Amino acid sequence: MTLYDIIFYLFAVITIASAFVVVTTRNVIYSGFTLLFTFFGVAGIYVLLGADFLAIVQIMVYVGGILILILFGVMLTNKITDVDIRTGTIHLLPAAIGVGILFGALTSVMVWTDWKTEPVEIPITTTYAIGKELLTNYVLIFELLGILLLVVLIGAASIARRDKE
Amino acid sequence: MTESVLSTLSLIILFLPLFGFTVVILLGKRFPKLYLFEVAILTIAFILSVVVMYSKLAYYLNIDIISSFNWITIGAAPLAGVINIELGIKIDNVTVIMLFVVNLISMLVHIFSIEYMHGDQRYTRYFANLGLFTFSMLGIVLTHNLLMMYIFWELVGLSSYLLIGHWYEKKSAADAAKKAFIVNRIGDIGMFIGILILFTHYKTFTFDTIFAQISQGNIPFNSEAWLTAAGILVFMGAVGKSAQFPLHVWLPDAMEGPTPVSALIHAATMVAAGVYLVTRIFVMLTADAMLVIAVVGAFTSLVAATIALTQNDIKKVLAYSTVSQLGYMIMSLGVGAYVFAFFHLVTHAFFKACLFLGSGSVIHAMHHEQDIRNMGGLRKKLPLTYATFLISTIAISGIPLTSGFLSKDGILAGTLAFGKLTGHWLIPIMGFTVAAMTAFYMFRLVIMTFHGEPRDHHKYDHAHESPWVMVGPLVVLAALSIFIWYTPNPLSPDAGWFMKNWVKTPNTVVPESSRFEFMQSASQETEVHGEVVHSPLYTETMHWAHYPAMGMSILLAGLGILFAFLFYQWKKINADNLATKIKLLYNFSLNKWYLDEAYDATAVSGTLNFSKILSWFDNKIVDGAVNGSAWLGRFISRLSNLFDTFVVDGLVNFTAFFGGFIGFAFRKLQTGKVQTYIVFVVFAVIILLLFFKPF
Amino acid sequence: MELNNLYQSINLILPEIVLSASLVILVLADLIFHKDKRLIPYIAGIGIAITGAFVINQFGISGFGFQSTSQSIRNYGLIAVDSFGVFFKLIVIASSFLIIFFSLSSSEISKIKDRVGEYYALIFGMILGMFFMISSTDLILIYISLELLSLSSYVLAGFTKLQDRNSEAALKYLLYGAVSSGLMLFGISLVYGLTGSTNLYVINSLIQGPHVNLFTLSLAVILIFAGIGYKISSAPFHFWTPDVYEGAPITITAFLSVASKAAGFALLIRFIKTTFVSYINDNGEWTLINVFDWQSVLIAISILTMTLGNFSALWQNNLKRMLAYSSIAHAGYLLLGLVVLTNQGLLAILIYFIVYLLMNLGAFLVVMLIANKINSEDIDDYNGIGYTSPLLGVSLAIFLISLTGLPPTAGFIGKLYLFVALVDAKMITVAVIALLNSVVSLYYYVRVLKHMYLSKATDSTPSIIPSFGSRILVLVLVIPVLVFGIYFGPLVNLAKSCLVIIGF
Amino acid sequence: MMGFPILTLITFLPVLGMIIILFLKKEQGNTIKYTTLAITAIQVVLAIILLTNYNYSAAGVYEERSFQFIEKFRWIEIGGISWLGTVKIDYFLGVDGLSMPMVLLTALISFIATISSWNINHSLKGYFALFLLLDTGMMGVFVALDFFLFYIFWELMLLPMYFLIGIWGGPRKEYAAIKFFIYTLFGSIFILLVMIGLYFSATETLADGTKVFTFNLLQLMNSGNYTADGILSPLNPNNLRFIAYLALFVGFAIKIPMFPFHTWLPDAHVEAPTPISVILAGVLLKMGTYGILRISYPIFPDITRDLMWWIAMFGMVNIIYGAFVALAQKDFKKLIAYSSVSHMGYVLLGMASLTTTGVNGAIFQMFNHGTITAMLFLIVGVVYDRAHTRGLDDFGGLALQMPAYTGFVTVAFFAAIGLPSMSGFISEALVFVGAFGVESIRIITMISTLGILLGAGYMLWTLQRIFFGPLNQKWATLKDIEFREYAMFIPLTIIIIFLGVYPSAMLDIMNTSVNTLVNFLHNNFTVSSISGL
Amino acid sequence: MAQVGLTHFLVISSILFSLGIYGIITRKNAVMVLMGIELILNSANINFVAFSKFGNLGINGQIVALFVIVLAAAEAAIALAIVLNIYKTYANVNVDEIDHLKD
Repeated sequence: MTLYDIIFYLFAVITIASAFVVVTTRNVIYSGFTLLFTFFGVAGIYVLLGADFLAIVQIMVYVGGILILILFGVMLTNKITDVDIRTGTIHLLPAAIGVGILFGALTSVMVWTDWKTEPVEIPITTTYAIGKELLTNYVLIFELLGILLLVVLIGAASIARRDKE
Repeated sequence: MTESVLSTLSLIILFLPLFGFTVVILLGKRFPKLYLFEVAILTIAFILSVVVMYSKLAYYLNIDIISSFNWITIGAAPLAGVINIELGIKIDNVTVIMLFVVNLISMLVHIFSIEYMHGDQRYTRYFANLGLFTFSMLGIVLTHNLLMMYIFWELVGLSSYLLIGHWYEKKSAADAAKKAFIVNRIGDIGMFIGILILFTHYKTFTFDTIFAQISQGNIPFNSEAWLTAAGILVFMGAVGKSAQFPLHVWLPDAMEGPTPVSALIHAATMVAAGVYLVTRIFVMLTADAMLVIAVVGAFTSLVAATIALTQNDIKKVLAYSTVSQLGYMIMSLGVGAYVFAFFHLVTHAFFKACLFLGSGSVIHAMHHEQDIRNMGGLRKKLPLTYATFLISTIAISGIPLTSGFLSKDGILAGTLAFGKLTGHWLIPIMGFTVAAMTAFYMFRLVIMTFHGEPRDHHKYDHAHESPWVMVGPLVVLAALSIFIWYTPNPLSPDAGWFMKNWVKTPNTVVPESSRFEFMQSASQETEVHGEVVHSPLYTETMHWAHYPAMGMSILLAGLGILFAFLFYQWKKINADNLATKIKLLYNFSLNKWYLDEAYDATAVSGTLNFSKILSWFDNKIVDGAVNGSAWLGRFISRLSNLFDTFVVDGLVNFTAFFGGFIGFAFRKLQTGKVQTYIVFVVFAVIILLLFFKPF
Repeated sequence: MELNNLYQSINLILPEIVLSASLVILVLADLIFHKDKRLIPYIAGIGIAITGAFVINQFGISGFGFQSTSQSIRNYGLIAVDSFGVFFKLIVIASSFLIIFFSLSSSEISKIKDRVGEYYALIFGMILGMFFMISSTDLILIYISLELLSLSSYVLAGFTKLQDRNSEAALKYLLYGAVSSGLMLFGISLVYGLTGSTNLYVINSLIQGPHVNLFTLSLAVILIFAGIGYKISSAPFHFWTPDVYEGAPITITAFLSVASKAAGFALLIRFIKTTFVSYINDNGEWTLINVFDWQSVLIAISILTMTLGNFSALWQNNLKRMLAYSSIAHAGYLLLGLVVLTNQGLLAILIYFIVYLLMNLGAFLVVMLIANKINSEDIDDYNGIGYTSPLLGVSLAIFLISLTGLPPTAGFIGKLYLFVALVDAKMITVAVIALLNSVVSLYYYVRVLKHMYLSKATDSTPSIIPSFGSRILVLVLVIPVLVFGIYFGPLVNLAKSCLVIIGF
Repeated sequence: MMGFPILTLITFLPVLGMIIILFLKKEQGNTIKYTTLAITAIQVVLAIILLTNYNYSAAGVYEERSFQFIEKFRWIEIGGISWLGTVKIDYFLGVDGLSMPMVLLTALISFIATISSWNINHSLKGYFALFLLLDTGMMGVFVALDFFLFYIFWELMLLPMYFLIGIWGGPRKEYAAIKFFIYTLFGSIFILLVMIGLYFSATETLADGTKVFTFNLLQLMNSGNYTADGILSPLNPNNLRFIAYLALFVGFAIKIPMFPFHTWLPDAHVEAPTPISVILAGVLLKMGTYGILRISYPIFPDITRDLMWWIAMFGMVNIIYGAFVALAQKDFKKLIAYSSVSHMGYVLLGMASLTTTGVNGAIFQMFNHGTITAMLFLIVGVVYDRAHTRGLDDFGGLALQMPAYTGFVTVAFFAAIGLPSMSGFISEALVFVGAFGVESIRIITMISTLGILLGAGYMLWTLQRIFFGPLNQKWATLKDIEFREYAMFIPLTIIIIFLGVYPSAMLDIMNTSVNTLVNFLHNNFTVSSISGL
Repeated sequence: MAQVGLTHFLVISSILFSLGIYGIITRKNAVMVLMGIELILNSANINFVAFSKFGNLGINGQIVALFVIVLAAAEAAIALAIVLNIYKTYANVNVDEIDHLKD
């Protein structure tokens, strides 16, 4: 039981537990905030996997961006006045069954497959490599994402903005 | 006059009436007087036929004149050989005599009708149809092949249909016409199949070719059974046309037509066509076939006679007597007395026509009263009609010095001989019984109509003798019922030219094994062509049978007449009491053996019901099976109003029904809740994963 | 990676570059002429025209772009340019071009003319996404381009915000799409784990190797297929289609039903062909690698799709919705061409797409023109409309008949080639099922005719005289439908020349 | 004459007319009518020209050179690539003894139907446009010698028919129309499948010696052209020829209509307007039997030989069944419709015999049934126009009111009964003669003769119920037929009687071809490995 | 428990994935559905990174994850916009009540 393992399990527990809360709690605000922990957990896992840069991005984009966005969503789509914002649930049974089976399938796959593994060597830092890759092999995708963001910008704006009538 | 001229003339005779028909039917509306044209045409035709008959009998007595042409050329057909369909005419003695008879009677009827039908609202149409009939009848007479026979066979059917239904606004008339046609069709189908058998085997319709083939032992499908079948089947045509039991039921109803029509078609000519047909195929009849024919004929004549005993409608009586006489002729063909059958055909044509026209004259005088119970004493009012009527009655009753006596006597002798030769004694017995009955009911008719006291004075007072256009024909026909035209010797026809020279029993062509031994075939022919060629055995049996037959027939006829007088003239026996005594029998006879009822109950309604069932089947099951069946649709629709709108929507149809069902199922999936869809997606993934595991 | 490599790669994506450029131009133009935006559509049109020119220019060229050089095995690029791709790009271009004109005559779009710039910009976003879907040979790029397409279309589905149903459509489309792409992404990750690569060609060469965990692979493949299947709206991933099609503005519906379906098919075909086909013999029959039984999966799915589409369509009273289902059914027919796994089938698909482009857009166009006037797509409002507005009536009739697949319309030719392919592959039963399906489809198509012609026109029946432009537009679509029905040589020849999928 | 594309002309003339009509105004009702009349009249003239130039001794059937008025040129040509040979589809028209009578019939019936369309009262433009389109479809089916072309024409008729029934039809027109449409489409998909199957089974050798798959019917009839492994090739030991034959047969049988696929017919007939019923009964039904003779028979002689007994059987069922059902009808038009079912049975029976007489009879019967039934439907139309009812029991005594009309009715009815001296008799007789000649179906033939009796039954009963008996006063005001109706009846009457008296006029046209066909049927495709039944 | 290896990470990701699906299906509130989607994306990301590490595939996995994060952000933006729009129209964001488009 090395330190590595302990940290791993720690993050694992955080991630899963919080994620569980996210999808089960009836209060939207709660789940919104618990999602924060999930993201943190995932970021931690990234670190364990030696993807430091990615972990940072995860925290910045998810926590700093998406989560805020979501919370805004929550706020904007509810009366601020009412204290706790509850939401109902549907399809519990089919969800339980379907997800159960799916989970079973996935885990078995994950466990029984002999994945393509090789002796691991962890690079010191990934930032440089990532930057290089982004601008050479993945330059096309990189640019495309730029355009995508532009389109999304336009789209989101034009949908969300209040029409002047 | 050459043969070609002769055949040309016959063709002219054949087509003259058609020409008349066409002209009158097309222009009749515009020129009402055209009926005279029609009459003129017939007169010409008659004169020509006399000429033809004379020249044929005088110059070509023993030569058959045949002229024919290719109608349909199919040529060398695969697997079938050369097939060409010929039409053509054959003129032999029988033909010319028939030509004469038909034209004569037709002409007389035309003339008679001028007065009788006067004032009818479809006067010209009537004459046109008469012309059409004459044409068809002549066609039957002249044809030299089965196909043409069948064609004209149907055409006479048509014209008889039109003429019976002349007064179609009378439902009974329309019904009678329909009945006549359909009942005849039944017979025709048999005839048609018979023809098919012959054609399939011989690839020709021509009589002589077929007979020649048979005589060389080439019989249909090499089985005598088929030959017999062919004979009987073709004979079925005759059963229909000549109103033989069990298809005779149409003839009495046919009396709904105008009386002259009954005289021409349903007494003298068309109904005799059946007999004529059998004479044509006589030579290919096997023993079994002949026996069948004889029995049918005999039985028919018996049935008809028994019915005739009690009928009270003057025309019905005559109708049944016609049936009975036709039965005689058929019977006599069956027993091989070919010549006498034909002879009787001719004589009967004359006196029966006379009787019908006479009855027509009576009805005319009595203002369309037909029930003899309302007549009586008319002989003072209608002396000429009475005289002619009486002569014909004597003739039909078979009293010496009449033509009827000669022919009937011959037929009876033939049956007797047949009985002796083959042991079928029942046939002569029936024959003689009928002879007695005939005499009885005919005289009953005469007495009730002309003798005694008038029963309906009102009508009686207005009755008066018909004008000459009507009486003239009667006289002619009555005259022709005297023996002198046929033979010098009033007791035996054999001496007469008619039998001695003109008409001969043709040689049978049936193989030895399947014919009566008394029938002679060409191979055994001893004397030159044109002599009577019965085997010696048969000839001597006929001689043996001649006098007994004569005696008995005279005796029985006398008895019949005597009883008639006892019953109705002198009232020694009360008919009604007797009737009540034997009520069962009486009603049986009065109601025509309940045959019509029986047919209605079985065949007719059976067919109709079956058709109803089938049509139900068609709507509900066949259509239904494809249609998802209306009732099922409605049933479902009760389950769900969804289907209701569905049915109303006019998509009652299996595909749509089924499709609607599936669609309905699919629709349930489309809930509009996106999360439900996602559930489906998840399950879809799982299912795909489970079902399409890699190999 | 060397510059010349990059340079020639750039050559290969000129059309895409033009698209992006015109996208930006549109945005700018939108800002510049914010007073009156009548010019915008024409700018868009020109942009598309130029793109089209560049695409046509790519005919015959074939090659990979953006090869990575970092590792030895990855000498295949992110994108492949080949005549197959060019064909589908042309389909997309053509439909986009038509859509622009649709939008010009659509009353819905005219109501939002102040946002028209964004509208076209988003459409360009879609086109760009489609282009990359068509040409990409790398799962990552595939995923991203798919997302680009989806994100733009989510917005466009709810763009007009005129009726409630717009927003609803947008939401449903979004959630459904997000989940599907999520599944796809997960599948991709699994493939990545199995093979260590995301490049189709590499994957192909790797899965031919001995030890591949088939169960895992098929799970991954199915997850990926969920993503693609949702794009081509094939059962059982079609559920969004009717709702979104009904809810979205009709121009977008038309666009989705043709262009994004085309892109999806291009993607599916390329994915299957490059990833799972080991070799192709002279008769053009494909041999699958023995890892995943595509054939039976596709048979099942295509039959399910067409049956479901047709039978559900029997019920629809809203024409847009009916056409949605019919487009599902057509997806089923198109899949038949893939089922046989032969070049013949591929050919059939290409031909069918040309035809489908014409007739489906045509149908939508007419529906739109009618909706402009009576603003309803309810079939009962079509009663007797055939009499009051003959041109639209007749052309709609022709389009529907063509969709049914009866001669002498182009639709028949499309179906004919599909069935030819099936029979040639000895799949008689499938062919029979498909044919019976087309009989069923006759119902709901003819039902429209019934309402248009068999029920009498009343006074309330509007008589619609479309603008001159619209009439031209209708004719532009009708005439080829008829001509190709009688004389389809060029059609087939074009398709024939576009069969080359780079690789094997 | 050969140089001149007369067949194209006669086929596409109506389309021309349609275009003209489309350019006319709605208001110009009469112009439209007269245009149509002119077009159809020209068609008749062209048909007569065809006849006058027709060579009676040329067989046709399976050899191209003995077809007449051939027009053949490449229609679709798709350059080949290795795995998919060149696709070549010809525009290939021609007539022989099998199609010539049908061409004449089509021209004639279209003309008559146009006359009877005179009192169509609403949306004339559409009506006549569709009518002409239909005309083209029908004509095309009979002159096409390329399966693909044939199929196009075959399907081309569906839509106009749907509208003509659906728009101008009776109360339940929509149901009838869709039913007709669905049924026929259902049938034709099978034809389509077999067409494709055949395409892949046989090749045609081009001038340059290359072999290409072909839709050319005549090439498909040559057993030498079949590839070794084609699914419908007799050389292929496990071929599907048997199933294909059944499929094809069903496809055609629906059009005939053969029991049990006949249920669309009564509905369609009852609801369709008179001229359309005339076309339907006069021409469309013939396409089924024509298709069988032209395609099923010579392409699948082996199966045909195996199945002839069954075809005869179905023929018999049609005859008897149709007649019985007709007997029970209460609706005049329905009765006539079912009588058609019965009469088409004779055609089937005759074809099944595979003898010259039988097949001659069948084709001749097709023609005669065309004319006679057309006349019958016209008759129904006349009385319906006047009385607005078709219930057999609503009438009575019409003969008194409308004598001339009754005259024609009598002719038509007796023609339908098969009275000698009318054309119907000859064909039925030939059918029976032919069928009876074949041992195996002799019994069937005998039973079938019942049809003659039943026919007489329902026809005469109808005649009596409608025309005889006392006049139903309700109809005391009906007018007798006027000039236009004479114009429809007289030509038909003349033809019916003329052909009854001089059948060779028609039989000689088909005789050579039929002989060839029968020969062909008995001697070809002997290698087939079908076990039969 | 064994030495922490690839499988452990994968199991986590699969759990996240399942939870995400569960959330998407069961939560009525649109925003929470979106959270579910984010979970799925995260789980995929974990896969990529894990595979790239243990498969020694360099850093491609990380880059892909990077892209995915960006996409997630974009998607969230659009999603929120649409959800807001829905809220404007229906005054609530309960996905299951927005079912007016259906058969």
